[in-house]
Amino acid sequence: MTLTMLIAPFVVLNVVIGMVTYVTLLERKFAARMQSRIGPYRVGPHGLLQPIADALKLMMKEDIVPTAADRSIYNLAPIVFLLPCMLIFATIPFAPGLGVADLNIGILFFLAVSAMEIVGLFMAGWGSNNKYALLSAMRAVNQIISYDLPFIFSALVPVLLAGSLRLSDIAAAQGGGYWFIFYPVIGQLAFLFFIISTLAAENRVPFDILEAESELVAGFRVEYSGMKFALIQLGEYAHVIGSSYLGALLFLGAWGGPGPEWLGPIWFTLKAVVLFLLVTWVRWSFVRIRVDQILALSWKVLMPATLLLLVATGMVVVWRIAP
Amino acid sequence: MGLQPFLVLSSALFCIGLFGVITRRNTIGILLGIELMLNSVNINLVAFSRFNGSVAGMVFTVFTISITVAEMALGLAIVILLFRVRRTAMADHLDLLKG
Amino acid sequence: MTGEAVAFYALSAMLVVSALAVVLSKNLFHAVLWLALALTGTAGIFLLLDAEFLAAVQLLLYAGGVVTIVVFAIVVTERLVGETITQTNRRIAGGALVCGALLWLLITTVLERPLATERPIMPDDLTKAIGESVLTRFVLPFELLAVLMLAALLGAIYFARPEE
Amino acid sequence: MRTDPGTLALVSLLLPLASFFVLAIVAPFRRLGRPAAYFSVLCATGAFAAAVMAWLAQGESTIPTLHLWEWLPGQGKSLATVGVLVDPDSTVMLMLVTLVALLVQVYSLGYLHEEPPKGLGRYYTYQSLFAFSMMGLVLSPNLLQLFMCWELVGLCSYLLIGFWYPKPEAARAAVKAFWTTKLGDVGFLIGIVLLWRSAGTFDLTELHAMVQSSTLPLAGLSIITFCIYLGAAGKSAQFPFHVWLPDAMEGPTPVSALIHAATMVTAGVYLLHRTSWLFALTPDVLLIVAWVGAFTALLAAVLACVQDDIKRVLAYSTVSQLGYMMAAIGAGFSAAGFFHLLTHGLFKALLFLGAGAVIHAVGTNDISKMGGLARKMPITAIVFLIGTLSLAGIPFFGGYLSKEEILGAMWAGGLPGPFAVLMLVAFLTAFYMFRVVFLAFYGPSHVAASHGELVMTTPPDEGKIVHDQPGPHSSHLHDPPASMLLPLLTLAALAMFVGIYSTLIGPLLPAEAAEHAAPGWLTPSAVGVAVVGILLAWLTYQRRTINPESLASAFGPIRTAALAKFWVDDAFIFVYERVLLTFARVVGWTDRYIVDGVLNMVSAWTLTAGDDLRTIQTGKAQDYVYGVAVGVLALILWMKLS
Repeated sequence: MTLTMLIAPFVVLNVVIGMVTYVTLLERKFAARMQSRIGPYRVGPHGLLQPIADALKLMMKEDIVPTAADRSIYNLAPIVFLLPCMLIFATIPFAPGLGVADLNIGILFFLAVSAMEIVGLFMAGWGSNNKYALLSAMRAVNQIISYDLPFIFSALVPVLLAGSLRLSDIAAAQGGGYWFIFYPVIGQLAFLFFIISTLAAENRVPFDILEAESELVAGFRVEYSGMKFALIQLGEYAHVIGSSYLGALLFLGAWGGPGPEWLGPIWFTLKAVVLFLLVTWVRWSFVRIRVDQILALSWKVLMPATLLLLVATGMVVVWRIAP
Repeated sequence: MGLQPFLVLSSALFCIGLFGVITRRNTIGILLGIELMLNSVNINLVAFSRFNGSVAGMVFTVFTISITVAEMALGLAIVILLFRVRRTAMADHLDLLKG
Repeated sequence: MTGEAVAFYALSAMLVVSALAVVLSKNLFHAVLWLALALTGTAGIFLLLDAEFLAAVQLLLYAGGVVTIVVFAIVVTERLVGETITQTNRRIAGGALVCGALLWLLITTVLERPLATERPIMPDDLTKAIGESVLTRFVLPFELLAVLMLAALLGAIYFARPEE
Repeated sequence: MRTDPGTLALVSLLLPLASFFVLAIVAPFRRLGRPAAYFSVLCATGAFAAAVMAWLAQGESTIPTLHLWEWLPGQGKSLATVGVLVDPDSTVMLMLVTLVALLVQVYSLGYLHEEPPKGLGRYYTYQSLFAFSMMGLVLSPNLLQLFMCWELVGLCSYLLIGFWYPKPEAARAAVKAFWTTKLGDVGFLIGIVLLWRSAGTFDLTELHAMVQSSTLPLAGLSIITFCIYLGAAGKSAQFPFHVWLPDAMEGPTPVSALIHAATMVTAGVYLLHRTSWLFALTPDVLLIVAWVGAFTALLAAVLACVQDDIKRVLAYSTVSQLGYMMAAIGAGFSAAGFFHLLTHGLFKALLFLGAGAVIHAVGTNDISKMGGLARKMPITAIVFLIGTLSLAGIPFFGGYLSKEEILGAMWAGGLPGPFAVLMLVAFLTAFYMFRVVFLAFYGPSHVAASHGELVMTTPPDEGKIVHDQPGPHSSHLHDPPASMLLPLLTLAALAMFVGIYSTLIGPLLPAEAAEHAAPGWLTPSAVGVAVVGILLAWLTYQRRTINPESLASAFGPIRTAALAKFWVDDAFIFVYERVLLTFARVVGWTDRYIVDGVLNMVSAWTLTAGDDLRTIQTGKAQDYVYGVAVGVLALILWMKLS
């Protein structure tokens, strides 16, 4: 066990937490611009210290536990929820050789760990002993299961094209500007499906039925406050950022870009942020859709479509190799 | 680390799972016990596969996991159906097969 | 003790504790969560056995899939009953005796055998090896598995369909 | 043309099969009747043409052609094959079968013209199936396929005898024929299986090769050949299995001509001829064959002398001639028997068809109710006479040379006993056949006087035909229509041709060239015996110089015995009623009170025990798992301790 093995996770964890805090600010600013507002402006120059103020406020708030709650579960839930959201960063290489663990099953690890997020989510919903929270958790589980398969299938398209499950191999396969999103037809379709299922897996608009304010108040985290609420928020945003990184890696050539090599991580982050903004744009532009529509979209459209796409990709790969 | 610790661990898990299957009153509890037992079998398979240098055990683990998921879905569907029909999840009450 | 051994014993302790909790916990929901922990621990054991792919599959299918299904079942049945399901055990002494004896027998059997201690060298990319043998040597079981999955799917749908 | 004879034979074989399938499956077509009949006739024509071409293609060559398909795959080599084996014998036999089948089918068009369309369709379906089965039997390259076809022809025989199944006699005769032949078939099956056990093959060619290289184990071979002979005896109506054949005359007359004269009944002879190299290894069985054959010939000839039913006379004469053939085979000259089979097939079919024409016109089988028909039906009378002369073995007629050959074979085979018997039979044959001729075709007519009462009192012998027809009247008597006449004339011409050819030039088939030197006195004496028989019949029934009654009383006891069919049927009935039924009663009692009693006791105990034990079954899955766990524990403990 070398020292770097301990240092790398520490660094990544802190960078991610820092990023996530500032991503919230980015979203608020972006949303404000879309609505012709200015957004946070008071704390610090151009409101740049706003996230820190938010964090401090949440930390100092009173921690309330409902009387009827299943206490142990209620208390554990935010951590169990946050853990997989942070773990997904473990396998992402930010530049050649720069990452916590470049597993040979990287993408599978990513998918498996992000699937575990449901457990924490459900714990939160159940532990609160609140009807809204439980309903919300149920909806979340429902939706995440439904969109897991299209998510995996669309992510498998770059895997097939690159011929490896290792994320750095996938990134390397797109070297020289041949990003998989430019791959005729297949690349664009896979990217579209990937974005849609990412939205659903992150429970973002238009798939945010689990925290639909008009129906369920604030969803599964309705009973949480203070630091626990902050942890859940942190997890959610970390998940979004992680997915954005994954999308950038799978389809947008990861660290590839003009300029010297040390610019790589910057390019990668820039692409991820662009994806994040895309998601945010969707969030503030679209309306929520019904539960049955969400399920129908997954099982009746995305599932067959991604499956066909996967088969087509397989044929392309075989055909490409065969002659 | 040899093969032995893994086998001991899997035996322990197996017996605990068996205990659950025998003693639980609730049908879902029984299913959980079965899960544990299958899990210990998987550990066994992978351990033997690793220490024999053959990939077959791992392949069968993949099969086991998939079959378990299928079996679980079916088992739970049956439990839910039993619930609808007999209004109970207690295994003691489910004795239609009584001789 | 090497780091691997430390990891193994830690995982084993966690596994045994969580497994016991699965079968002894009074609260069914807690039992399910303990099961999730046990399954995750098993994934860790797989990692120790160099089977990264299986670890990932274990997490993805078991911890994700199975736990989800179980949670569903609890919620659905609970709503039907209208009260929290408490979970009790019976025949504890007999069960413990039988299982304990079985465990003792198994462990003594395992310990008295000379078993492999060295790991033979296996292909670098086990995932690839598994994938290749699934589609060559084990292709028939694999296909049968697909049929089984379909049958299970249909069966589950049939059983759980709404009452007419 | 030099086409492969095997392919041609296969075509010939498959045409009737196609016809059968079409008629059997396409029910609406079958129910049309006539079109179905024409289709079947067409297929039979094709089959005959193919058979002739196969014979021509085979020519002088004695090299067999084999077409085999694997049927039952076995270890190493296939257990059983199906296919065709084409050699000179099978092509000639094939030609005979297809020819008679074709002529009979044409003949039936006229004979069964009163039959409703549905029945006609059914009749031709059976006919097609029979043609296929018989050809399959003839061409079969191994004993297994032969046995299957053997059973198939038995089935067809059953179906066709019982064609007018509403008639109780017909249904009874059908069942009798079926069971009697089945008795022999069981022996046949046992023989085949035993042979397979000792030789390891069903294939005739391989068996022949084994016999030639003396690799076939001789131990137990006598039992095998005897068992096979049993099958042949059943089919070929040898004593004591001959009882079914006269009764089988309840079927339509064309069926009798085809199945019970020319083809199926000769299958036994054919089988023995095919396997003559096998029988040659077991002279003791051959001796049995010869003696039984001669005895059957005598018995049937005596029986034929006292019959008044024209078809029964012919049937007994068939039995008698089959005895001839068998005797020749028993003497070790199977080729002579086979030759007689061929010629007999021709003229016996001719006789039956002629008899059918008479019956068709007169409406009765009884010769005492005929007489003077020669003037009304001249052509029928002539062809019938040709057939009779052939059967009697008069030179220039069909059966002359073949009969001589058999007698010569008996002499050369060193069997003076059977030889003497057969000489006697030759005399009797000429006598009873000419008795029929003189009573039916010459002398005073009894037709007109008897016909009214006939219709009123006696049940119609030929089913619907008599019912539907206006009572036969002497003024209505005339030669049959063209469709019936044509086969008659064809057969008559062939019988004449064979007779003249063989008398002047020698045996028709090169394979039948005399294998033995007959003593010079044989031919004159055989012909002389026949002529004496004819003379006796003439004096008795035509000139009436000898009173038939006094002739009868001279042979009183024999006549009485013959009228009672020598009590063979009674013996069968006795065996059935006394021995079998008594045995069955004993077995039934044992079964009911001892076997069942023990079983009832055991089952009662089981029930009680089940009632007591079922409390163990709680119906709870967990309890079972608990039991399994304890069981596993016990098992591991046991394994550890032992």
